[in-house]
Amino acid sequence: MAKLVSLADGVAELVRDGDTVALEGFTHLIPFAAGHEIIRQERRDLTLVRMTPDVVYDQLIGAGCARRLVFSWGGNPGVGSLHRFRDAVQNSWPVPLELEEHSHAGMANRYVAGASGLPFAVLRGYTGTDLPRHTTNIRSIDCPFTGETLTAVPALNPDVTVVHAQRADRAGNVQMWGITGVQKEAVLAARRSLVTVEEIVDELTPVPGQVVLPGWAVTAVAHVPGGAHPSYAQGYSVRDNAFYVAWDEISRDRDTFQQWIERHVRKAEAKA
Amino acid sequence: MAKLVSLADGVAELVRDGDTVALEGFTHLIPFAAGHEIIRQERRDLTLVRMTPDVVYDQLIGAGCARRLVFSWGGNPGVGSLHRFRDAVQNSWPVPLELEEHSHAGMANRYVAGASGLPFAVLRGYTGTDLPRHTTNIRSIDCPFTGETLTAVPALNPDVTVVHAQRADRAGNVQMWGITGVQKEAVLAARRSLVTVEEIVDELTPVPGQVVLPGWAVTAVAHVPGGAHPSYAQGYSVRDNAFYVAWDEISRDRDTFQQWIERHVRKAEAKA
Amino acid sequence: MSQYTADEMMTVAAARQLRDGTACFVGIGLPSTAANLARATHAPELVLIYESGCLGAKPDRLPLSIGDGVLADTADAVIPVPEVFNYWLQPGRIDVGFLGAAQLDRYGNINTTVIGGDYTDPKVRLPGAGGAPEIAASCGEVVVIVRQSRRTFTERVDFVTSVGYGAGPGDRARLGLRGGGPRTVITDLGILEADPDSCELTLTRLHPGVTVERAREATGWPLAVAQDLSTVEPPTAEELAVLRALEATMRAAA
Amino acid sequence: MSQYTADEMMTVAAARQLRDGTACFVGIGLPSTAANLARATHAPELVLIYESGCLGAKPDRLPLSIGDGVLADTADAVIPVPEVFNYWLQPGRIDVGFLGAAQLDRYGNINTTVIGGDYTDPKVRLPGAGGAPEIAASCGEVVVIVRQSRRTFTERVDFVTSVGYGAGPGDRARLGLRGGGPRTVITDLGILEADPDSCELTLTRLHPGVTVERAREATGWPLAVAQDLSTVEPPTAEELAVLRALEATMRAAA
Repeated sequence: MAKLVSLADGVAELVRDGDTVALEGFTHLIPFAAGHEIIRQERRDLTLVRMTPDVVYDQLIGAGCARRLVFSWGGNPGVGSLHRFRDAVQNSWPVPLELEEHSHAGMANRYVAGASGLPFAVLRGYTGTDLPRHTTNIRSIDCPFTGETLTAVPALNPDVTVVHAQRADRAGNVQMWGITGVQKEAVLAARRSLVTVEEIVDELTPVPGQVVLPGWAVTAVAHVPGGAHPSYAQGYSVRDNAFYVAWDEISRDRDTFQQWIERHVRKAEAKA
Repeated sequence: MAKLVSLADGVAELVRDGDTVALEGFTHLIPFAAGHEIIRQERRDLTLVRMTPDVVYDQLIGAGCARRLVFSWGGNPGVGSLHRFRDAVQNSWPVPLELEEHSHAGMANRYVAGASGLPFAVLRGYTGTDLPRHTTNIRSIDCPFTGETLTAVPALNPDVTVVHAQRADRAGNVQMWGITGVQKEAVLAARRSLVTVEEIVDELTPVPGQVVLPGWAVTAVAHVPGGAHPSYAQGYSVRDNAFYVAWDEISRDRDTFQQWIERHVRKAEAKA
Repeated sequence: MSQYTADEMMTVAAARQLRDGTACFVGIGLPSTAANLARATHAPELVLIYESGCLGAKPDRLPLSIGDGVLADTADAVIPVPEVFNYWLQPGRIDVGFLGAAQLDRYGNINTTVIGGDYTDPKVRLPGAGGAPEIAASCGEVVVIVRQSRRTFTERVDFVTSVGYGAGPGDRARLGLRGGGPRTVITDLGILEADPDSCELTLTRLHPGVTVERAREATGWPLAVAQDLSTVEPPTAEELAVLRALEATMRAAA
Repeated sequence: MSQYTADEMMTVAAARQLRDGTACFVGIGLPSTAANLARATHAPELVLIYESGCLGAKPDRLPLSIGDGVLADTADAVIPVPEVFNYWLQPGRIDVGFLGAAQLDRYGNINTTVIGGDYTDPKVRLPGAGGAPEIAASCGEVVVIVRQSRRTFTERVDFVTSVGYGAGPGDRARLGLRGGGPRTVITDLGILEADPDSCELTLTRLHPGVTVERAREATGWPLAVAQDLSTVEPPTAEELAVLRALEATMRAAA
């Protein structure tokens, strides 16, 4: 059974300096509030893992939490570039950022392998691209039946995965629906997991398209209404598209970025 | 878009002598009516594929449709043995039956590989058992990252997969819910597919736990109410447990079996 | 104390193996009865996992098959079959796996495939492997439930469908099997447990009224017997009442 | 005839590439606009697949991101992201993939990763691969939508993120790439198509009012031009009206 915790306690207990941390959520259900708590608690030297490092990782990177990024697409979706990510890669500000770069198919399969207790996954991918020249984590593998050569990528097993979901019950069973991305795999692949939810309910009424994570497969659940803002939680909130546009301006300059983080993250209270 | 066809036309067009045919459905939603139509149309030399060859495959095997069986568990669930299956293996009646035998984990992963367009799947399985001594389709494979040795099984790509579902709409989009087993993978792994359904509706109202197969990924849909009997279709029928018990008696003797097939299958009309 | 049958004693003894809050991979028949008995008595938070894809099923009657609708209706989640094996069983998330056996040897290796003759021309063709090889490989521990007889408890199994301790100590590690293996075998005569050093199944407890001699006679190898052999507590009145009520639900549904 | 912008012409030209009843892998931005325009005009049965897991989305407004709620609400099925890539893209079930590019060479190889410097110390760090390498590998064909300029249309791409025809004929087969590759490139100046023999992108059509010289100037290699170079039909009044109505829905939602 998952423990019910406050966001601050959950992050304090489950996210440690030097950890490999995955915050997942594909446009929908991005755990922004948990990301902010990680910044407030000043975690350092994290290896951040995420298919689509977007604004939440731009914030963590700009705040100096990350030493390394494992990813497949780093941009502000529908808006443009991530300026803090670019500044870290191009100018090592505030600290250098190592990259391990994959394709979506590769990252998704790395989580699947991690969730499956396998050391690697096989896919048709990366072939002919320059990606394998820059990571040793993309190799070839031959089919033992046909001899065909395919691509192998190693399992991803984060120390901790953080996701946001619509609901949990008091036993920590988690329910999410709508676009659920790679969250189930990311949670099951991790050693520890923290799920922030919009609502804690007595009973999880079934919903079409739901993914349920049993409480015994989750480490901790925190009640954090609005914890996905500026992304959204289907049935609870809509995406704050204006914030994504505004982020382009906020993040372009180091000073405005730092002022924003100071005011909206460091001096803000945790949501729960 | 899937074609809407009669069961007789669907089987006539999609299931051919010598084909590799998968009828899937895990206790729930077993396509019995389609199996009976295959017997009525006297298909021969089929390679029958199914994780749990139960009563429906006992009937097909006893009727002489099969040359080969690829499977992982062959019994009458909750009752005992499959007498026609045993008679075929032990006494080659009515014709010899070759076996290719796997575990559930292996078969499930073979369908997954088939659905994924990969030539093989990797799992932790079979190790130390006598299964690999009797099939060349179980091999070892080394992880290119850790060097660990795992097991590989080849993809299953049936010529045709047949499943039963609750509903389809007029464009052939198929909806099933409850225990959905390995049906999605079995359909996507196949070159052709035939789905029998309880009901054709104008619109597929979403249902919790649903699996939807888009019409463009299905070859043909036939309206066959009750097509899963004596198994069941959640929301439409309950399992006819008495029939499973009765089958033990019917199938124990070659003559009673043949009389039953003659009367209830060959001389019966197709349900749709 | 009530009267009870040997099968009832076996089922109750199996149920007692299940600790509350653990996750248990359940097959149909005695394992399912035992697991549901445990859930209805001392282990209300026992998580039942059926290979049909029902995670955390809470049936209010005994299911008639592993794909019974009551399992899907009461489960925390119904998942595709490949996911059962890949995301839940294979990574070692399941604490206890229940298995039956047509043949069993002293190291807990199990045969459910063929008996007699050879593989292509057997005397008896059994159902085969199902989920068992990977349950035996990957669960935290395995509990075998099987009636004890010389035909079943054999010196060598005719076919290794599911690996116990192989040929003895160290074999599981050599094979790369990550689960703990068959810790306990529950029979209609008593309980055998794998010796921590030799891995050999050792008679540690007898059901009330059963003698060591009877157990030896029902075993096709020289049966190891624990020095501190004890007697199993007979079923309590509550255990029997709940078990019989559960079995009545099954008869009613059939 | 109405006035229209070069971007409108480009979007309309892209929409026209999509045949009714085919399945199309759609990214956000121009591809999504073009695909929805096609669905609202000549291709009502076009199947839109977004990498967020929305199969058969039928949005009534332009989505603002690939994970917009309107996509999930209107999809035939919402599936996990691993399934998008493994069950739908990888086996070649998707007829057309739309891709953008920061750099493109004459063989349709695409860079969306880094520009200038070297990989670890680039001049410009771009978002990276996303789904593109496998879309480029596995879709029946690829349509690239990109504004044409010397900076983008380069002799060599600084990084091969997604493979077009590699170094020329036969390379896709040698690499084991099963999809057809970049058949068409739609720009704000015209349309380039891969030559069936040389695989080289060849200017086959110009948008109204654009000259070959202008296209050559906007291309960083000696641009091949088809002998039967023709002019693209300008947007029809209906195409423009539908396109503008779609774009208005996006502004309304933002």
